Formats: sequence, C-alpha cells, structure tokens
Amino acid sequence: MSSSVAQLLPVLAAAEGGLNWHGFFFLLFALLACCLAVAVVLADNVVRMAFYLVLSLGATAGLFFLAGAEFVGAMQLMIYVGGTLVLLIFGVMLTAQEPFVSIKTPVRDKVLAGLVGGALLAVLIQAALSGPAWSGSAAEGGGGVALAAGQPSATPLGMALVGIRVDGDVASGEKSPEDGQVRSGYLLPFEIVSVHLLVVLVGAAYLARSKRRKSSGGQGADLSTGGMR
Amino acid sequence: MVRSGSCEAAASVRLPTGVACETQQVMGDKNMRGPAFLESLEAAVPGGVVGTNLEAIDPWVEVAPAAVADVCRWLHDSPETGFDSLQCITAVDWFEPDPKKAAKAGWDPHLELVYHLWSTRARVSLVLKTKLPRWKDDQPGVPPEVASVAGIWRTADWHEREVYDLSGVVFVGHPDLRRILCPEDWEGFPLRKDYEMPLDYHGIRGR
Amino acid sequence: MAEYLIQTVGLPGWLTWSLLAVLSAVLILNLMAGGALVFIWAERKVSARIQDRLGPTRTGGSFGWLQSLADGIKLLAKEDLMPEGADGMLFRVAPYVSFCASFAAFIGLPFAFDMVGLRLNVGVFYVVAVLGLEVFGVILAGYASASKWSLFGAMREAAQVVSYEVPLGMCIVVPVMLAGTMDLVTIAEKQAGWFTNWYLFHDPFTFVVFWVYVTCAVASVNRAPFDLAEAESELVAGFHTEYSGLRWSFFFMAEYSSMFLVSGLAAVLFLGGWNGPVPIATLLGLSDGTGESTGAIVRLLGLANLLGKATLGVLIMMWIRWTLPRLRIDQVMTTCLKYCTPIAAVMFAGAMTWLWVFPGGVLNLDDGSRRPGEIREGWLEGPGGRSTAVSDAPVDDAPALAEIAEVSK
Amino acid sequence: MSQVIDDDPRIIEFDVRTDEMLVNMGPQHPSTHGVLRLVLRTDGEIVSEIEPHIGYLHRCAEKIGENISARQFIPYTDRMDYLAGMNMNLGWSLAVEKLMRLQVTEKARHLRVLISEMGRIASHLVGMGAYGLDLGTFSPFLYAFREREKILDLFEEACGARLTYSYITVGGLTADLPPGWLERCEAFLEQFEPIIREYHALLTTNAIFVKRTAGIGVLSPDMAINYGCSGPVLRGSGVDQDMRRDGEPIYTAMYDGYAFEVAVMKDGHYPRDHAYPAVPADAVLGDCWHRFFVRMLEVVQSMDLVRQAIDQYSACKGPLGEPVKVAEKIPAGDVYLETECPKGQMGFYLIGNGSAIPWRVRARSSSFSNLSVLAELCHGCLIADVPAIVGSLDIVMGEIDR
Repeated sequence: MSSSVAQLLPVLAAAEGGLNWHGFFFLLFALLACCLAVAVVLADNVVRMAFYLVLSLGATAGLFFLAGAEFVGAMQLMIYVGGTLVLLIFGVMLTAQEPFVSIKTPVRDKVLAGLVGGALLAVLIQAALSGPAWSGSAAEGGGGVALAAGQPSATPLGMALVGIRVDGDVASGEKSPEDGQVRSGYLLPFEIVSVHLLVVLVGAAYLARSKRRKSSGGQGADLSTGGMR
Repeated sequence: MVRSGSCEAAASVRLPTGVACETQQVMGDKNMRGPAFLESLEAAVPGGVVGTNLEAIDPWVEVAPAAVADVCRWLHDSPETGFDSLQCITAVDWFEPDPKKAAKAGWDPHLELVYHLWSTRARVSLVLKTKLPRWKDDQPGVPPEVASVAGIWRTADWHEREVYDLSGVVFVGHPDLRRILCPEDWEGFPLRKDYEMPLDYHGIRGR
Repeated sequence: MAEYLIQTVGLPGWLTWSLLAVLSAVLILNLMAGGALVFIWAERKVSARIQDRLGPTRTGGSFGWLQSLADGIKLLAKEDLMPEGADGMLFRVAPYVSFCASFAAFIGLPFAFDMVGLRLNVGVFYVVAVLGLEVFGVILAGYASASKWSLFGAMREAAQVVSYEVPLGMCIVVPVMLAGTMDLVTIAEKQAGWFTNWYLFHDPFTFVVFWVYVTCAVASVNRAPFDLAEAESELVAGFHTEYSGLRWSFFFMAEYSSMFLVSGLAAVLFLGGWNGPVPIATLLGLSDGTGESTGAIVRLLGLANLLGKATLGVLIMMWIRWTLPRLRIDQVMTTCLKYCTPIAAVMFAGAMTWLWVFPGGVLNLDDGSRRPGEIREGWLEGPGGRSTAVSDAPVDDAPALAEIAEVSK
Repeated sequence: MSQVIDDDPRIIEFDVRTDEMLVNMGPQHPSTHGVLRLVLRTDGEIVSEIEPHIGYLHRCAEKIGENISARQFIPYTDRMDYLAGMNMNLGWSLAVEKLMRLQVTEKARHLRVLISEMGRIASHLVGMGAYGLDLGTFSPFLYAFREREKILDLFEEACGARLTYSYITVGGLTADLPPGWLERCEAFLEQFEPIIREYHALLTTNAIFVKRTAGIGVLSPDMAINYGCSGPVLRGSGVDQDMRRDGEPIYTAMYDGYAFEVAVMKDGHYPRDHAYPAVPADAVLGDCWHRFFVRMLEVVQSMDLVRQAIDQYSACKGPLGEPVKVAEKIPAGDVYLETECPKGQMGFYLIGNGSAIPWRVRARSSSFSNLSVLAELCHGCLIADVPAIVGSLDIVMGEIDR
C-alpha cells in the first residue's frame, strides 16, 4: 500500500520543478468527491444529504473536465446535477416534514454497512493498483498525466452518433480487423435507450397516477387545466 | 336622459315646513305610499302593519316585530312591489340616560330597527320600522331577539352582524352571528346610549 | 503572458501560473460584480424614466451613480438575520450556490475573439448546464427559511425554471446547428461581416426562434412578467423573504449576473457576438475579414460590441419588467408547454429544411468558405489551418473528411 | 388488471393527499387595500374558502356623531372614504339639508357638481393604479398618481386641504373658488384627455392584464343586487342603476341640466364605446375586467360633467350663499339619503330631535356590501386571483370600518 502512495506524490511535481497544477486539481476534486460521498452516507438530515450529493456529483463533473472530456463533464452537470438531483431535492423537500427529516440509523446497521463498504473498497483498491498503467509506468510517466493530444472535441462523438465514424483509421462500413464486426455508429443503441426510457417514464406516471373517486365530479376536476395539483 | 327644469330658488332660503319635497316614492301612476299599497300589505300579512306615517320626509311603515320576516318576504317576492335590494339596517336606541330629560321625552325607552328597502326595477324606496324592547323581557344585558332576514337578502348577513355587534340585537336564524367590527371577546354594545367604555381591554387602558 | 513573466521577471513557474489563474478569476468576478452594480443603478434609473420620475439623483454627483455603492454599504451593514426554525447550514449556503452557478457560467462566454475564460468545445452546452444549477440556490433558500411563504416561492420558481430549460435548449440548438459546432467562439466567428450574416437574419425561422429564446430566457432568469417567485402581491417576497443584508445581496447579484449572462448568450448565438453591425475593423483594414483578427484594437472593439449588445438585452428586460403585469403560475406553465416548446420545435424543423434547401444561404453572399452545411472545426482544417492560439494537432484522416464533404454537398 | 380495480367499489380512490392550508393574507399584506385580513383555506394553489376579517380601522364615527352637531360631523365623513372626501361631504350635507328642508343656491349646486365629479376622477385614478399594483405592474400606479396630484393641487387651491377637505358642508360650501381656478381646471382636463388613451393602452388592452382579469370573479346581476353591491361593482355586472339619475329627488335635482349616460353595458355594448377599446373575447359581463372598464368610462363621464359644470357655474350670477351656523338646530324627524360615490352608493341615516346634536347617525358604506360578496367570488379561484378580485372591488377600509 505505502509504495503506491509514494507513487502518487511525484504526480504533484511538474516537470520543470513548479507545482503541477493538473495533478493538484485532480487530487483536490478526487478528495472532494470522496469526502462528500462519505458525508452523504453519514449525514442524518435528509435535505443535507441531498445537498452533499449535489456537491459530490459536481466534483465528479470537475474530474471529467480535468480529464479533458468536456462533453461528458457538461453532460454530467446537466443531466445528473441539473436534472435528477433537482427532482430528488423536490421529492425530499415535499416529504421532509418533521418525522422524516432526521433519520437516525441504529448502530447495528451502521456496523453492517461499514463492513460491506470496507470489503468492497478493498476489492476496488486491489483491482486498481494491480493495473499495469498504475504500478508499472511510474518511472517514465513522471511528467504527470499528459494532456490529451490536441484540442479535444465533441464532433467525432456527434458524428459517430449519426453513424459516420471519423475517430478510427477505418472508414465506416468496413470490417474492423480486430473483432470482425461492422463499425457502425451509435445510432441504433441510442434510439433503443431513448425508447426504453420513454416506456419507463409512462409506466411510472401510470403507477403514480392519483386515484380519484370515480363518481365525484368534484371541485378539483374541472380545474384540472394546469395549476399546481 | 336630461332632467330639465328644477325648483328654482334664489338665495339659500328655507322651504316652508310641511311641504314634503317631491319624494321619488311617487313613481308613475302607482302611488307606493298611497292607501292602495297599504291595503295590499295589510291583506298579505294580517296584523303585520302596526302604524304608518306618510307625512314625514321619508314616510315609513311600522311593522310588528314578529311579522318582520313575513312582511320582508312578501315585499321581496311579490311582483308588483319587488323590493330586491336591502339598503341598510339601523338600530336606534331610544333611551334618555339622565332622568330630567327622560321625563320630558315623549316616548318610553325602546329599541327601534329601521330597514331601508330599495327596488331596482321600480326605483322606489320604502322604510320599515319595528319597535323592540331594550332588553329581552327586561333583564339588562340580554339583547332582544327578532327574526333574521339574511335568508331574503344576502347583504343582511353582514348588516345584521354589525347591528348585533354595535347595538345588541340577536337575529334568530342568522347563519353566523358574530361580532364584525369589534374584537370577538368585546363586552357590551357600544352604540347603546347607556354604554360605559370598559376600564381596560387586555391591559390597554380604556378610560 | 506566462512565458514573459517567467523569462523576464524570473518569477518561479508555479507562482506565475497561480497569479494568472487568480487574475483571470478576479477579472471575471469583477466583471460580474461591476456589471451587477451598474445594472442595479440602471434598473433604478430605467424604471424611474419609465414611470416619469427622476430616480436617484443625489448620491455621488448629479446622476446618483453611487447609489449602488450606497446600497452595497447598507446591505453590508445590515444584520444577517436567520429565522429561528431555519436549517442553519443550508440557509447560509443557498445564496452562495446560486451566485457561484451564475458566476461559473461566465467562463464559457466569449467577449472578443480570444477574450474567453476557457475556450470550451462544448461552450453552449456547458453554459446551459451551469445555468440550470442556479435553481438549487433558490430551492434550498425556500426550504431552509422554514416559512410557508418561501416554500411556496421556491416551489413555483423550481417548477418554472426546470420547465423553461426545455424550450431554452431547443432554441439554442438552432444556431448550434447553423454553425455546426457548440463552440461559442466559432459560432461568433461565423457571424462576422455585415449584420446580414447574423443568425438572427439567417432565415425567418431563426428570427422567430430568437424571440422564443428571449421569452424563455426572461422566464428562466425569473424576471417579470414571469417573476412568480417574488410575487409580492400574493406571496410576501417569495423565497428570499427571510434573507437580509449580505446574503440577500448575493441573491440580487446572482439575478443580475444571470440576466447579463443570458443576454450575452443571446448576443453570441443570434446577434453576432463581438462582430458589430458594420465590420469597421475590416473596412479599416485592421483585421483580415474572417472574424478571427488578433489585433488588440479589434478585440477591444469586439469587447465593446458584445458588452453593448448584452447591456441592450438587460435594458430590454428591465423595460419589460416595468410595463407588463405578472402572469399567474398556471399561465406561465401553459406558455412554456403549449406555446414556447411547440414553436421552438417547429422552428427547429423549419431551420433544418431551410438549411437543406438553401445550403449556401439564400443570398449566397459568402464565397462558400463558410458554407454552413460543412463542419468548420479548428482541428478539421488540416495542416494549413489558421494559426490560432491553440496548437493544431496533425490530422491524419484528411481522406475521411474529403469523403464527408462530398456527402454533404 | 385495471378491470379489477375499476369495478371494485370498495377501493376508495383518493386524490394525492394534499393537506389543506390555512393561509393568512393581511392585515399587513402589501396587496390588500389597507388593513383587511383574509383567511384563505387553500389546497395547493386552489382557494376553497375565503373569509374577510374587518374592524381594524373602526373609529366608531357613529357614536361620535351622537355628541357633536351636524356641521361638526363633516370632518368625520372625510375620513370614511379617504380617497373621495368630497363625495362623502356631499352625501352628509345633502342628508342634513333634506332633514332641514334647506335648498342651496344655484351657484353652490353647480360648484358641488363640479367638485364632486373631480373627486370621482381622483378616486378612480387611485383605484386604477392600485389595481395595476395588485397584478404586478408598478408603472400605472405612478402615472395615476401623477394625474391625481394635479387634481389635488386644484382642490388645495379651492379649500386648502389635499385629502380631508371638509369643503362641501351643510347649506353650501365653505369658500368660493379663487380667481383663475376654472382656467386651470380647464387646462387640466385638456391635457388629461390623451392620457386616458394611454391608460387604456397600458392596462385595459394589455394581453397579460386581460388574461389575469377576464372571466375571473364573475358576479351575476341578481347576486350583485342580493348582496347590496353598488356603483361600478353593480354596473360592471350590467345592472343599470346610478343614483345620480335614479336617486332621491333632492340628489337628482343637483344634476338638473346636466347630460350624462350611465356607464353600463346595455345589450352588448357600452354607451359611446366607439372611442374605447373593444371588450376582449373572453371577458364575461360581471368579471374583474368589466368592473375596471366601467371605472375607466366613468372617469370620462365625470370629465364631461365637470366641463358642463364649469360652464353652468360661470354662467351663474347669484351669490354662493352662506353655510348654516355650526350649532344650527336640526328639526325633529329621521331622514335617509344615498348618493353615488366613486365606490358605490353611500347612504347617511340621520335622526334629529330638535336640538343641534343629532340623536342617531348611521353611515351605510358601499365597500362594506361590495366586500361581503368576496367570499362568493373567490370560491375555487387560484391564490394569484384573490388580489385581482379584491382589487377589482376597489374597497377602502376606512369606509368599511367607519
């Protein structure tokens, strides 16, 4: 374990002796994400838990930006933090009346969760550290993580979505040498996923539909246009 | 619609008393104040009308307290009278506090309810009066009772609450008889002639 | 700039880089703070002029231009109250969350050709994503102030902003499609030259999309007539009822800076960013007419252009606020779902067919070098590409590009 | 699966359980006109029930009326509807004159018409401005007050006060108009004409204003009559009643020689409505929009009346006449008179007993009855509609609480 930690330190030392900013921010965001994730688990106030989740996912978006994957970073910000978590906070706020706000977990559950979490962590660390890039190349990779070649761009991704593969040396439509499949774009899987999500959405809406007494015309019924109900 | 001509009068001069200003009660041919109207009212509610005064500036008809609701119902519903709007309900406390003047006063202490009705179609007004004892069977502090007309004119709802609040008249059959202007827990009826301002109200000095 | 400092001044490497980082951060922050101050003063003056009165005249000279400073000092001096039942941590953090959200979005906004915090390839997408985060501050503020009124305001605000992001996104896709890229700098470059090159006048569909964008922008920034959150006539003051002093001023600053940001985005996407209506720089021969001029004077001119357009946008928002009454919450939702979104979708389809029918643009003004249909990406230009601040990676798949060019002709 | 649920009667289908909230709007609420407290029972945004609480501004004017002489009561009538002090004074003076069978001079009569119609314009301006505030737009309020200030300047020249005038009193007026007043009043009317079109453009035909007011708070004619509403609230529902034409002879005699039409919608259109914006499509007779529009028409109607009054007043040769002495004895008897005030019909009931001090004074307020219809109008509306409906009734708390 200590040897791998020692390998972490040179990451900070940039080639020309100054502080390697890239490494510094990487560590900062990583630490932030992890600590906030732990805070989410430990917090007992539901709304604070949701807020820490927002911050930790924001930190992971920062990691994506650092790695040069701006599109994925922006996607993370918009979809995860801007979309799902807004709904999560909505739900939490609407239900966080007094009885639900602070959830005290009994000690027994905490110990159990700690054990399971710890085991999972150990497996992950072991898998990560045994990877060749991590342990092997510490010597010559000293210059810190090299920036991705050239100006990263989302266009190859966009065009691949439409079915024109420009990111490989093989023009689209021919067989790729290694695995023999046709290197087609991502259009089909993309459509399947969106239809799937649509089905899930409709199902959820149906299940959550408000049950209304069949006979009652009711005052609320004719005011059903818009409104906050 | 131009109303041309009016009673010319030079400087501010007093009209000779007794000549009733041309009251708008006389509408077209139907003389609402005339004996014909009183006969139809008498016929509709036997024993209702107790007295009338047609010479006053605002001629009024006095009604027995018990018959108030029936008279009002008839006045509201009957086609030819059709008083569909109640303008105002007032309670007047005829009570002279100091004994000297009480002796000279021509009336004995009583409470008087005055209803001003108005017909939007015939554009005619009518004044109903009814005499109530100052206190219910003379126990001071217990307000007299009379039938409520809130069922006939919805505007009476608030007017009767105000009369109850300020002058102390209980309207039987009123949907929600509470004080409207004074705080809910206020004692006494301020517009009574013998009303004494309370010494203090929740610590606020009264007098 | 950094090399200069290291070679001549001999500062150690890490100090220069941190200095530069702090400098750019401070620049953007001051732009925002300064902008907010100016706009607070402008709001008072504009509303005064609309209502036939003078507005502040006494503070600092005859035009009362120190009024914002006076407000600032008052807000600083005022005590930061916190209601008794409030959730301490969230109550304090909420204003900073919404302030940082609108501050972070400024990084992507290009002020002149090379004056941009960070030239993100996904500029537009990043700005819209971060703009969506501002609603967190409002929700947390509404919840944490533990008062029924602020919860009402927070609910309305969140529902409105989240639902207005849909039409906003659709309107933004049209100029992105026209320019073929999400990089704000490239979008602005494409609209160089006379104002007829602006995407606003590109085709009737983008013209309508611009006005739908303006409506959605006004709604997503919560300005009248969509300012339900602080509807004083119904709720007392919406989500920031319980705030006072410095915390309240952060909400105020966040609102004004996101107003500036949204109108800046409109300027870049539809009104040609830093390109003025008349290409003075090209006429005077200062720049080479392709919009990517690097001369200092031209950039200052560009900066003036963008700031002018953005300020014009903010003034229009103020003008709308002081004339129109407020909509009801269900009317706000209906305009979003039944009017803005369908119109944006139809216009998007219209713009696409227009592009397909007239690839070179109806007037065929440009000489084909900027055919909107083709993708003009920095790195696709090939070895002979423009010398831009960013080093071009050698491109080895030129044949693939040629093939794309045929496909799209 | 869904078939099973539908025909199983025992399954009580309940709506998403949103608990009812009791929301307090007022008495210190920015949108209620003065100190009115509304308790709303809301279910989400929908208001299921509303109950107004009044009495915060109760100064027992009627009890005081039993201790001072008739002419001394005039300042109390100013403070009932403090936005239309002139009309209140006129109402009380006419009631006392009716009891005393007193006839004022021609010159005083015309001057009273001139001043009370100017008071009506000022009051409607405040009503229009405050209504804009309730709906969220701030500018009309300032435009309205800019014009109202000019009227108050004219009143200040005439009687020295800007709000509580006590100018019209029993037996005539306290003072005659200063020289040059009529020209200045004429000049005000001249420049006020185009500004009315400006108000129409700013509010009446404004799409969002129409959306917020048309079809909201619809008051049917017979409910209006039943609740005793009066004035623009009654005429907004199409009931053709205006006390200046249908009232008591002593009051209608004041308007002899004046030509005016009552601003009410008769068989589909307003009198002389060719010069004003058309009624929007979804505006139902009796909704907030119509009440507002009737007030705007009455402003123009009052301007015509003021012009006629100026001509008649300047044509009069006779003296203005002196008001009665302060401690003038009132004859015995009771009298009731309703006058057309800007907010509605304001009635004064007065009982004299021969001495200078009346035995009983009763003020029947128009806003008191207009407000009582609020509970009926707000049933089932949205929270944002409540200020719109309260604003359209144009109530003044001073008049309600007395």
